[in-house]
Amino acid sequence: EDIKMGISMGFTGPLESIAPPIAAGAELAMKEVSDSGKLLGGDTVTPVRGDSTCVDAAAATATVERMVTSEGVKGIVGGMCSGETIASLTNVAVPNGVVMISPSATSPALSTIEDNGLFFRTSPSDARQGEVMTDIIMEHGIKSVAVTYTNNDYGKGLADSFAEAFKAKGGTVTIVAAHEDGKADYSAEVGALAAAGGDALVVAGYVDQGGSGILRGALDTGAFSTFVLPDGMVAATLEKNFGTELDGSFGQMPASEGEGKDAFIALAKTAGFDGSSIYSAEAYDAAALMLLAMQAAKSTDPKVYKDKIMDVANAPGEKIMPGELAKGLELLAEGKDIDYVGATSVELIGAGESAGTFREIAIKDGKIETVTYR
Amino acid sequence: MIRVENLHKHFGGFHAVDGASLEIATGSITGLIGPNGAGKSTLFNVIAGVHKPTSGTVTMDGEDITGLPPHELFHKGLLRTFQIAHEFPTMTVRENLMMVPGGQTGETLWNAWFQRGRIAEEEAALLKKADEVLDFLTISHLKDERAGNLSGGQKKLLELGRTMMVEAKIVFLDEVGAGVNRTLLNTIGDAIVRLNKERGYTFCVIEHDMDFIGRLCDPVIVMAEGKVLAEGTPDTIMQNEAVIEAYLGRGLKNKVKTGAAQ
Amino acid sequence: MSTRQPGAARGGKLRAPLLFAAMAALIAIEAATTGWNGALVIVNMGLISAILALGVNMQWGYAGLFNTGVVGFIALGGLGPVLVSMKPTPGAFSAGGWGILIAFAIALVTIMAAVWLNRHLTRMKGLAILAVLIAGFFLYRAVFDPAVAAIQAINPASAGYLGGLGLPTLLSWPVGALLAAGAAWVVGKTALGLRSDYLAVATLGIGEIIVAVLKNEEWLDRGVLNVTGIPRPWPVPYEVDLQADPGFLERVAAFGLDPVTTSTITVKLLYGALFAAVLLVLIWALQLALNSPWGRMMRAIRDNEVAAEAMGKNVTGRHLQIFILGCAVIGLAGAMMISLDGQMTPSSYNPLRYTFLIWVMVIVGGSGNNWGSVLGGMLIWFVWIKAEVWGPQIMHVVTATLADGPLKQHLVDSAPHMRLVMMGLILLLVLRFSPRGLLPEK
Amino acid sequence: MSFLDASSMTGGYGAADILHDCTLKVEKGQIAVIVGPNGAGKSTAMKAVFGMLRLRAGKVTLDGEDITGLSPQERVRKGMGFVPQVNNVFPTMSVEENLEMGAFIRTDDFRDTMEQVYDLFPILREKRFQNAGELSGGQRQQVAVGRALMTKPKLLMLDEPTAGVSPIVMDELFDRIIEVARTGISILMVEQNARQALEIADMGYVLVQGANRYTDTGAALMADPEVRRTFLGG
Amino acid sequence: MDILNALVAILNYVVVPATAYGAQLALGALGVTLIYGILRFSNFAHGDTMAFGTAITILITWALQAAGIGFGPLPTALLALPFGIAATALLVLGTDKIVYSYYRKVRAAPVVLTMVSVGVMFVMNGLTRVLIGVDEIKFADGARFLISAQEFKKATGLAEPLAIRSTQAITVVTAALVVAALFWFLAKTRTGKSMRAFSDNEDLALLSGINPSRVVAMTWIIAAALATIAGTLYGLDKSFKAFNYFQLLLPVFAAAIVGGLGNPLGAIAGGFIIAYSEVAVTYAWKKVAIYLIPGFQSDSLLQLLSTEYKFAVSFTILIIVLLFKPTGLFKGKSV
Ligand SMILES: Nc1ncnc2c1ncn2[C@@H]1O[C@H](COP(=O)(O)OP(=O)(O)OP(=O)(O)O)[C@@H](O)[C@H]1O
Ligand SMILES: Nc1ncnc2c1ncn2[C@@H]1O[C@H](COP(=O)(O)OP(=O)(O)OP(=O)(O)O)[C@@H](O)[C@H]1O
Ligand SMILES: CC(C)C[C@H](N)C(=O)O
Ligand SMILES: [Mg+2]
Ligand SMILES: [Mg+2]
Repeated sequence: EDIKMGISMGFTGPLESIAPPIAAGAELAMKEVSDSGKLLGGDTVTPVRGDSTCVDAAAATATVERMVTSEGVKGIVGGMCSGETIASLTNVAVPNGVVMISPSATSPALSTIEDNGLFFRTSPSDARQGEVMTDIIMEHGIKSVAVTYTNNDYGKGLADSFAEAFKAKGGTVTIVAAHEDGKADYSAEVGALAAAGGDALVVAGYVDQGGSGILRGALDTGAFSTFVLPDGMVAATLEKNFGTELDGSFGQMPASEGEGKDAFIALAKTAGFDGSSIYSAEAYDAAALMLLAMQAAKSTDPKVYKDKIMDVANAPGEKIMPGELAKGLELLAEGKDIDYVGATSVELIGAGESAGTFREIAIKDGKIETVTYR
Repeated sequence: MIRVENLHKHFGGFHAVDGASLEIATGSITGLIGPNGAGKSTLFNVIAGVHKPTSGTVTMDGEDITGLPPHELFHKGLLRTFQIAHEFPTMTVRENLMMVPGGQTGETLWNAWFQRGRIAEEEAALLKKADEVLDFLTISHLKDERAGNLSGGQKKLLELGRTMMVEAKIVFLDEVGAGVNRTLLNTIGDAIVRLNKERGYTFCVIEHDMDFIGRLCDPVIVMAEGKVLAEGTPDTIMQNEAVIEAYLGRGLKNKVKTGAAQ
Repeated sequence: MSTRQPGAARGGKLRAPLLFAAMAALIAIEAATTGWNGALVIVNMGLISAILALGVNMQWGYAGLFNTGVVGFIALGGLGPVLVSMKPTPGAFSAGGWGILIAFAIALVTIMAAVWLNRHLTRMKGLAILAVLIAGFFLYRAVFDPAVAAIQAINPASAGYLGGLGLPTLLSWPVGALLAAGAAWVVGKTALGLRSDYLAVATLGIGEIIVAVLKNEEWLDRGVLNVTGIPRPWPVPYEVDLQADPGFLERVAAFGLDPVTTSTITVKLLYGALFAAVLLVLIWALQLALNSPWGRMMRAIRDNEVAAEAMGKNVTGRHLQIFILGCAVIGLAGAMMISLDGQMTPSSYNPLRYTFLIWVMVIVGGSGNNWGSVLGGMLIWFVWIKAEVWGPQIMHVVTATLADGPLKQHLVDSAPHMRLVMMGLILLLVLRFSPRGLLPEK
Repeated sequence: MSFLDASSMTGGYGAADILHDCTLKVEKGQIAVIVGPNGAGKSTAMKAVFGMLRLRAGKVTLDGEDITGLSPQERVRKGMGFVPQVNNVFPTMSVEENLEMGAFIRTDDFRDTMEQVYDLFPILREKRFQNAGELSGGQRQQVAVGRALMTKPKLLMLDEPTAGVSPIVMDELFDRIIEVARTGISILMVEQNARQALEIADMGYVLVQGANRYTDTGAALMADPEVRRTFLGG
Repeated sequence: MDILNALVAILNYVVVPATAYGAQLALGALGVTLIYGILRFSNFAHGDTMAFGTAITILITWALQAAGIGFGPLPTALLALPFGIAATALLVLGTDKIVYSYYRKVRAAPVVLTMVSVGVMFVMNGLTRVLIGVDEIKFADGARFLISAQEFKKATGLAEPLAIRSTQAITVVTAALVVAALFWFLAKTRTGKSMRAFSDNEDLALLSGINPSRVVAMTWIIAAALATIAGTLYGLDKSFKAFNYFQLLLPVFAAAIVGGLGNPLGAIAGGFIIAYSEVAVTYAWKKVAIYLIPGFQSDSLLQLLSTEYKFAVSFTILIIVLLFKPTGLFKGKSV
């Protein structure tokens, strides 16, 4: 049998530049499984890409509807942005009983959504990251920060949860200012942030969107010299575009201890894409989880295998790394338990979202260096 | 009926109307002449509410109408035509006429939905009226033509036709004759006289055709450089040296054409 | 000079029925190839698009008003279901509701005071007005900000806003229309004096302002955090409820159908029926209006405002009327859209999708023609959705002949962008072969 | 052969023909005047001569050369100048720029010609820096004629040049037209001020419903009581 | 009281960035206004024309860099600019031939042309992305700063920094030159006047012997040059990202309109109005107040409106301007 799997990402639209590596991550896992020939006795997996546009709920719904009803996909890696994810989940996936695993939708609202057990995500809710970031900043001895966020549910959620946590620990937030992505100019935001002042600037944005514009402006005008960079800001482009200018800045991202991630990055490299790109690893894991769950449930029916996802993701069982999906499939076929670790040290908690280990990073000599994991 | 007092209209630094005072008596056919750029059309536009005056007042039957919007003036019985024809180009000639009467039942949405019987009756009457007007103007063969496709003169006729669709108190005609065939213009002149006599319309007519003015108008007001230069019967005006100097001229210098080919 | 009308007469009387039949055929092909679910999703949104296009056509086609703030009025209409059909957030109103109302009262009084000063002062007018405005602004912020903070503090992850009234969703549609109409009144009073492209950019700005407000006023609609779980209108059930309903399962089994598919199709059909009903009522009303003296008057105004004004038509008043009505229709569609999506995501309101695409529908359909707008709405929406599939397919066909290599790889990777190319090409083709639209105004 | 010979023109804007076998001729240095009721097709005939209308039949020659297939611009370069009845100025350009545009195809120094135009229409000199769109109706008409004179054409075509101009300017204009003709330029014009126009015309054409009804010298037409009554207003 | 520091703060965060941004918008608006003025429609594809021109310029810049050719302290992209302009001119001329010319022939209403330009926008949009991808690209080289923040602080000993990027300076200078050239061209040259004549009254232009296809071609070439210059300068100063150029369209149109469509001076004024209103109205005056008023202490940022509304603010200002000047500051055209 040929199993079709949907990949719903915003290939066009405001986040079009980060979509391809995410999709590539998912496809990498599918190809690996398919090539192994071990899924349910030799099933192949064919990815079906769909453009969710990231911002247009109606278009995303139509896309996912097409995947489900006409292509007959057995599961979907997606959506990419929280809003669009919620729309396609409630309007298509739940009514049709199809599993969706989002690698990147991080809105806290998704934690409590009514999903009939069909929705999972391999990224943590933004509620967690705020706390982690607070700790890291405090440890740097910084007590006063300015915050800017990308004006969407991700940025807003993260900024809010951070500001709350930071104040609770006795810090001062001088300003929380939104910025819109993809705008022509960020002088106004930089001006306001500079006027508010602070020892560091927290940029809860996207590195190839407004976030970079803010960094650029703040650096050039000399407004700030230390930056705190959460997940959306940490990517290879940062090194490329800013180099040593950011030395002394630091941040964190949902990511796990090296081994799995490194393995994934190496795999990605041979497959020809940048595995360190944001949410690419999460997408690999999302696809892997679904396929492994099918094996565990011995069924490609989403309504059946959805119950196995938590099982394969969490302990007990043998640990499975990226590139070892074949081994995982074999073990499952033998009826053994596995604990999928994957590229992001997957550990699903609550209603099926990543618990969220975070990698603390610092920028030294123009390079992003891992400080520790927490 | 219409009284204009010390009216000024400035465009930037230019005084198009510069302190004109005049009166149009009820029941008259008043002619308004003057050199190009004297401010005649501008005066019309101010009276008809298209332009706000810089200063001065306009009264109609004693009521101050300065600066009232054109549509309100229309409902007070003040109608006008435009020097450069202002037809409704995508509508048919007939529709151009039928849209004119005010207060049609079907002009409110509610009635358009729920008073269709009454609308049908009114429309039939309007249609008849429009066809009469078109007949009179000798363009009934064009009733279903798009007004934008009319010839220059036909547009001027349509312009005039619109004022004939309703009962008016006073009609301002801005060069209806320009571009209209002289034989037809005579007929139009007759009609103006008839409307004036039979229905008591007052007219104020801008025209450069002195035959037409002479035949129709009394009194004639002459404007120059934004002011009233002279006023009087056509005969006195045509003898007036100042008017001849500024406006009428003394005829062709080259009375006889002696072309190279002759 | 001459206004040529190419292609206007082509097809004659049969043109409209033929084109609608072709549209139906497209849908049927879609259904045959991808299933009824997919086709119905397109139809439902297509119906809403048709209503949106009707609203824009009223303004542009009837009166020549170039409104490019469509996105704002759609968004405002979408606020209807949020305010009407969501459950109220417990404690939110008592925490800050009054504060917000008082703040609005302050704003109103300030504006009225400024207007009064404007009318009655002669000396120092500017200064006095400025002083009043600034004082009013700070007073407003002083009352407004704490009230908002209080509301947003209530369970921010899932509430943090006032919530709605908990009333039936169907009621929210007219409310959405009213909200849009109210805003249109304010906009119309101020901006309708502007002509053509100047009005266009002014309304473009107003659209952006409305969306900015909806994005950032969390107490109202959770801003970028989105409102989800907006109830469906009567009589549309939830699929999961149907799938759990023994009566339904029995009936489905009797026909030998698959319960999941049947339930999803049922829901979509019900939505479709609701939307179609609204559309039909609108079309009826609009066609009657257009062919009445009212419509004639509107066309006259569109053709030549100066002359219409001289012929006793109150151009300003009529412009305001049609602007408000058009916006109300747009708002209605906006509300319907939200109750179809089940969620309000203010950041998704971008002008490309919600203003210009609608304009494309109107122009492609044929401006001034209501049926044209319906056709344009359905067709362009169909294309917008299908371009997502066709675009990459074309790229694959193109690249099939190429040898493997970096170029091919690059092109294959770029396949999604063909969606836009495809959309553009289709738009250009349609406009090329009927430059006055598929169903031109007579 | 006549300098301009437009013979048997048949054609119109859409399906129906406006012109039916209409013939117009002008000799070198002569003035030909077209009169007729409104909608007779006078302007249409002018446009046809100028190549702005596709003819189904007929042919236009200028100075013996067949120009039937040429575009309006090409005809301008062959020495034809045209003042349309409506929309005959550049409204947002100044009076002077309007005149300059008239001289667009000229490569020589056109300042004298411009001075001549200003002498002919003194009001234009006064308003030379004002936009033509802000002029009074009659002033615009003067700009329009001035623009055509700037071309220094061999054949000057005027569609109702005197519509809306004051008597004194009309006289000036006719005078000037005579002078122009004396320099060897041929003139074809449509006029509703037909009596004055026919007075100076060498040749008159009465068009009715797109066809030639009467063709004769200007004086002869003026003398024909039937023509006077039906077309010249008595 | 510390007037110098306050002044520098305003310069650094308001005046310098707003001036540079204003010049960028103005350059874009010039193109829009030109097309509107001559060809009489709002060209929605202008943003994507800018993107396309910039993409080509970037590709050539890379080639030049690979060949080791530089431009001293100036960005190499300026060397590549003429090629970018040429390629873009070819593209828009081709587009005109295939697409727009037909609608001129049938005398379609301006709004139809506008919608056609939306179609062109979609196509160009996709083309640019296929050509160069969707990623953010930085291609500025040469000297980055005229005055850098650190150097300024060191040199003056002030607490407040002042930075001026060389790209900012280049943009402002270019904008000034381009607008002067365009103004001169349209007002004084024969070709320029014939373009205006064509826009005023196409038929009469024909009767005056003006060659319409030449006018149209000229217009597109100039528009392509303007678009490429604007896009490249913007990309040099910020960075290149196909999507951003679409977003740029909105403020660019606003600038063209507020200045008065069809008027080059208006485009410049409009650009600065939009830029200054965006930056200044949402500026937090707290720091300035602290410098100016001794002992000033406040929790408030002294910000009129938060930055979320910066776009709304600039549009509000636009609407207010239009209410008093319905066809823009410089009496623009309206079709
Ligand atoms: N909008 C305007 N801006 C500037 N000047 C104007 C404007 N409108 C009219 N004028 C000037 O005002 C003067 C009077 O114009 P008006 O149209 O009233 O003349 P008129 O007496 O009707 O002439 P005509 O007989 O030629 O129609 C003219 O010199 C004209 O140039
Ligand atoms: N663009 C057009 N499209 C269709 N029909 C037209 C068009 N222009 C003119 N016509 C028709 O052609 C006929 C002749 O028009 P034309 O303009 O040649 O008349 P004319 O003799 O110049 O009249 P006038 O003295 O009124 O200017 C008229 O009946 C008119 O309705
Ligand atoms: C792709 C991601 C940046 C999306 C983001 N985390 C969201 O929830 O919307
Ligand atoms: Mg006049
Ligand atoms: Mg004519």
